[in-house]
Amino acid sequence: MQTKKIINDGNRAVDEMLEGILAAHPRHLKSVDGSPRSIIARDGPRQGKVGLVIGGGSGHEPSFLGFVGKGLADAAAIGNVFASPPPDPILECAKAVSSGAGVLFMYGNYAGDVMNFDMAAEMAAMDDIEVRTVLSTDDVASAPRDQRHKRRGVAGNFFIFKAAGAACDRMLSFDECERIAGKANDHTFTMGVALSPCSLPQTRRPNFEIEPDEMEIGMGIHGEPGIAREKLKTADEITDEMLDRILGEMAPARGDKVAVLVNSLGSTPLMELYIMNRRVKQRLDEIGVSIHASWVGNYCTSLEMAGASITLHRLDGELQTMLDHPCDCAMFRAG
Amino acid sequence: MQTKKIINDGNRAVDEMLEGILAAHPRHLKSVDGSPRSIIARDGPRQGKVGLVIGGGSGHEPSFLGFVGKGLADAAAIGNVFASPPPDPILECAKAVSSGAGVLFMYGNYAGDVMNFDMAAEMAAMDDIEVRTVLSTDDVASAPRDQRHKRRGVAGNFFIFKAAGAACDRMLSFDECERIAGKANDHTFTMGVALSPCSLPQTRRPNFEIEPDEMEIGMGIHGEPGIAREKLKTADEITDEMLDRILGEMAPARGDKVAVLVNSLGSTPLMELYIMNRRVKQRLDEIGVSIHASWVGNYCTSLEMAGASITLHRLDGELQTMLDHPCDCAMFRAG
Amino acid sequence: MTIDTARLVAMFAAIANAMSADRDRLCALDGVIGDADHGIAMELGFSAARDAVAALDTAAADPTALLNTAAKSFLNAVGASSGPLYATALMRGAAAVKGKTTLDDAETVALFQAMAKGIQDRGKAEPGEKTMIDAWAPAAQAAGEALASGKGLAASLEAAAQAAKAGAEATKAMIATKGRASRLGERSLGHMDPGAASAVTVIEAMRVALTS
Amino acid sequence: MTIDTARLVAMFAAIANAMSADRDRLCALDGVIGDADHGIAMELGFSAARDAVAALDTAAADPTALLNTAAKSFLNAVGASSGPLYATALMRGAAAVKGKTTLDDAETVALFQAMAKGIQDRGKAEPGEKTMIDAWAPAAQAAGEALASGKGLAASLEAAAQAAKAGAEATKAMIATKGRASRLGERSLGHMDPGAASAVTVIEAMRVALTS
Ligand SMILES: Nc1ncnc2c1ncn2[C@@H]1O[C@H](COP(=O)(O)OP(=O)(O)O)[C@@H](O)[C@H]1O
Ligand SMILES: Nc1ncnc2c1ncn2[C@@H]1O[C@H](COP(=O)(O)OP(=O)(O)O)[C@@H](O)[C@H]1O
Ligand SMILES: [Mg+2]
Ligand SMILES: [Mg+2]
Ligand SMILES: [Mg+2]
Ligand SMILES: [Mg+2]
Repeated sequence: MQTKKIINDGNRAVDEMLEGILAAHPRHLKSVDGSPRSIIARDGPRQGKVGLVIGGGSGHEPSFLGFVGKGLADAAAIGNVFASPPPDPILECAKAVSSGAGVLFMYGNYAGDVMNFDMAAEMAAMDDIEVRTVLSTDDVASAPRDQRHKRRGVAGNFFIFKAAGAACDRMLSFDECERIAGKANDHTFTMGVALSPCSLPQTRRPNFEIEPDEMEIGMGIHGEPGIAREKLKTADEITDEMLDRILGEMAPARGDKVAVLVNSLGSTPLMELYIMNRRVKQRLDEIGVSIHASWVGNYCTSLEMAGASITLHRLDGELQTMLDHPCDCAMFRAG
Repeated sequence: MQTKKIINDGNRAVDEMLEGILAAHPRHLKSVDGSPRSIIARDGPRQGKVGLVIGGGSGHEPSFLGFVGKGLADAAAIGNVFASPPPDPILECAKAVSSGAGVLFMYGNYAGDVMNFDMAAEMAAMDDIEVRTVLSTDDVASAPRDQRHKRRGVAGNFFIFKAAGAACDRMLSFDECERIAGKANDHTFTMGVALSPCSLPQTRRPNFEIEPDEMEIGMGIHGEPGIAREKLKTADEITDEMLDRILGEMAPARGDKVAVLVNSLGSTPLMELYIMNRRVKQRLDEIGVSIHASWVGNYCTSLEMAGASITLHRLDGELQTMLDHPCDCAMFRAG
Repeated sequence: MTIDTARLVAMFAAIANAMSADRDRLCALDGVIGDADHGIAMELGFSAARDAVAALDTAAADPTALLNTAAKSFLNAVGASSGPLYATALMRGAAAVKGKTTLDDAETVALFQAMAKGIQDRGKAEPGEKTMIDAWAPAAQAAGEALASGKGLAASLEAAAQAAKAGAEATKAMIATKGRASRLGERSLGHMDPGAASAVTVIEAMRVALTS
Repeated sequence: MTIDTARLVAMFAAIANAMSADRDRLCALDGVIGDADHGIAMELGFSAARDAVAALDTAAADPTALLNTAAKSFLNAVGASSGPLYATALMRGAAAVKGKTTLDDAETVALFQAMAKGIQDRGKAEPGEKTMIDAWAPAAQAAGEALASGKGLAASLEAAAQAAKAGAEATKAMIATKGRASRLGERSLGHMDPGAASAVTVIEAMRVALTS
């Protein structure tokens, strides 16, 4: 039996979704002429500003194109479900937002994305567009600490893109934008847990198996296996398990400030996320770390997967300024 | 086997959620001293302004307390999962936001809510707070057209509360606020479809049975049975079925303007909602109805239920002004 | 047989127990025609009432005070439909025994009838609308008739319990016109109303606690 | 045996067919150690390539143009990891047969080897890292050795297909260090790499289409 979805045709799902997105957000978004998978901000890209192009596979909505708009990303290149976009739509995004000040490519660190974005960057160079790339590698569960560069980028993208988008919007130099983007990544730590699978629109079969009393700690946002299968625990235990790893790496000092993101992988409802957030607050209070701002909800999903992730973004003065910088995107507003 | 949830204790889920909400949104929300289920806006309630108290059961997050904030509701009284709050927290909300100009109670039309809010209104009268009530009855599926007053209030609350909140924030008179609230309700039509059940945190059992290839048209946001069980259809067919009923009642003329809400009941992801929204746009284009604004996402959920609803809110000049009026809430910003 | 406050405290413990045992069945019944939470509401409400009355000084509290305490704690723990309905039932029961320190058979039946009346006043449901009234109303009537015909409390409550059971059974053949299930129309046919089902359990627990 | 553009068009049709048939197995393999979409990517990519080359004027297009068309359409339909890898394979194949209008046995084997080299250059994977290279590299080597030892195209591609199969089997005993599965460490042991599995299907479809 196929999984239930409200779709027409699995192979058309991404393009039909994009049509629906443009229909809903005409004031924020448009596609590049002739390149429907290249979505750009109506407001934002402008002379002298470093262009910010983000992107990745579909199925993570509101990532990535929900974060396209003034003050955040200038464009997003959209791939098939869980698949990097090919170089062409990425290149079209770069062209559309390039104004000579350089273009930043930012995306999660996945082999497929790296290959496609790198190809696009080479093609952009031929068009005299200077591209630099900052990969997000916030998923603590995906490689040991000394191999941070091998880690996946997951929900922490939210803070990393936000910082970079603010730097670009504040008309900082290409070097500065790149530096701040990299720093934002270094300051961002995410751990996830998955409870039940999603299914791809084309196959409509669960993308992994999991027992009714199990959870998978550290599972990736495409259902990639994580660190460990365990029996489902309580919200506090799960949150602690995730925070222990995050805090172990982030090693905050008393008096440090963080921003918090408690993110649903899809079908885990706000009630559960806020119960987790309660525990996050308790734990941070205990160690004297203050919360500058929190986001709780669907920010980087895996279709209808059940599960959640916690991200801490350690702030200094500069990153706080970037976080507080206003942005007005299709599916997200802040500042 | 129990359903999977990230919770600690089913009986504590609502209170722990509220703790997590206050931890996440301290700039927007606080609870009334001694009444943790009465959540009020930090900014908004003020001298001479009609107070707006909304509320209902938990499990619909971000409804209701996500819509508490400047420009929208002044307070929300929070019940157990799928259960009206009792009179006490409602009364505490009324007291906290009352400034002599009157207090509007707005909530969905359910027997339990009506009894509890009415009791609270009687108690408020004893404290010399004048309360008037406007019920939302937007669920087209829940009673025939000639018995509109018997219908349930569902996701359309979003537009109805938004209009009333704007009227209050614009310091209109009690009469005007009440009139606009009622008019907003009259102009709002919702239909839902459910694909799979949710489960209550206390029982952790599916709250209804449905075959793997079935959907229920018109199911309520608490899993109340709807109009018909049918085989799951395509997104376009489902959307058409819902729109046919909505448009049949709303009977828009060519040139009319509407606002659109495509709402997830919980686990139906944005991809599917936007595919539905694409069809909504096509259908409205066909009949020459223009879309003033669209919202697509989780606005009125049923925990982790799969399914979606479509709401059309017919605008005239006044309702458009109310819709465009800025609001800044814990989980929602606009304008 | 005389009912004192200690007996009423025990009665609330017995109802709370019965509700816990019955919770999942009631949720399942509510799942078919409502929102699947009725068992939770009833368990929560009567547990809260049990705890609140257990915390009273039974020497100082009279039945009226005890029943009002139960009403208030039930209501605040539950909300929902059951909250106002049972809270009103208990407040009306409290009013009906005002001034008494212990209750004789007639007073106990009066309390019972006042409860049914309270539910009806609050919910405005008529018999036949597929609500808890379809259990409570015949139960109250049966208890009154039994007492009037000279029966004692045990037999009167026995009659009430029987009538409640028959009334709940009868809801299967009714189309709901009040409460959440009222939007189902004919689809509500064939299913027992959860509120009527829980009423049977409440009344039976009262009967046992008050007469054993 | 001489391969002309019509034969290459037929080859893409055959691979696309084979990918559709194999899609769900490949997704399931990818579900175990990756993101469950490999079959979709391969089906999409080769369907797009099939359609693009079928739309060419085969009289006017030479093998290089045809393979470049296939590469571009595969890439644009897919993205992901498979897109750049197979697109590069096809572009390198195109470059390897530049200027030819038909391909003899040696040229066809050169094309095949260029494809493997393209995948390796693009993905930078070494044999033993549990990727499609573990099927493609031994296949390319086996084809080259067979041809060098005087075998014809059929026998050379037969050797390639055998080697691919053995190579894919061998990935079960490998720990992934490239691609999505590389974060699993030891948990990737025991499972066949989906990209290696699909390579077997691609190569077998090529063999049949080019030699029957
Ligand atoms: N107006 C009413 N009068 C009497 N009983 C009612 C009325 N409305 C609902 N009920 C009873 O309440 C029961 C449902 O209670 P419960 O599930 O606790 O509340 P809710 O419907 O708010 O979830 C119904 O089965 C019915 O017996
Ligand atoms: N660097 C690489 N070199 C060669 N093959 C690779 C590399 N990275 C991944 N692969 C292959 O790609 C396959 C996965 O492809 P696919 O599922 O289509 O892409 P994605 O991982 O982006 O979802 C893997 O099984 C592996 O064989
Ligand atoms: Mg993929
Ligand atoms: Mg309820
Ligand atoms: Mg109920
Ligand atoms: Mg894959």
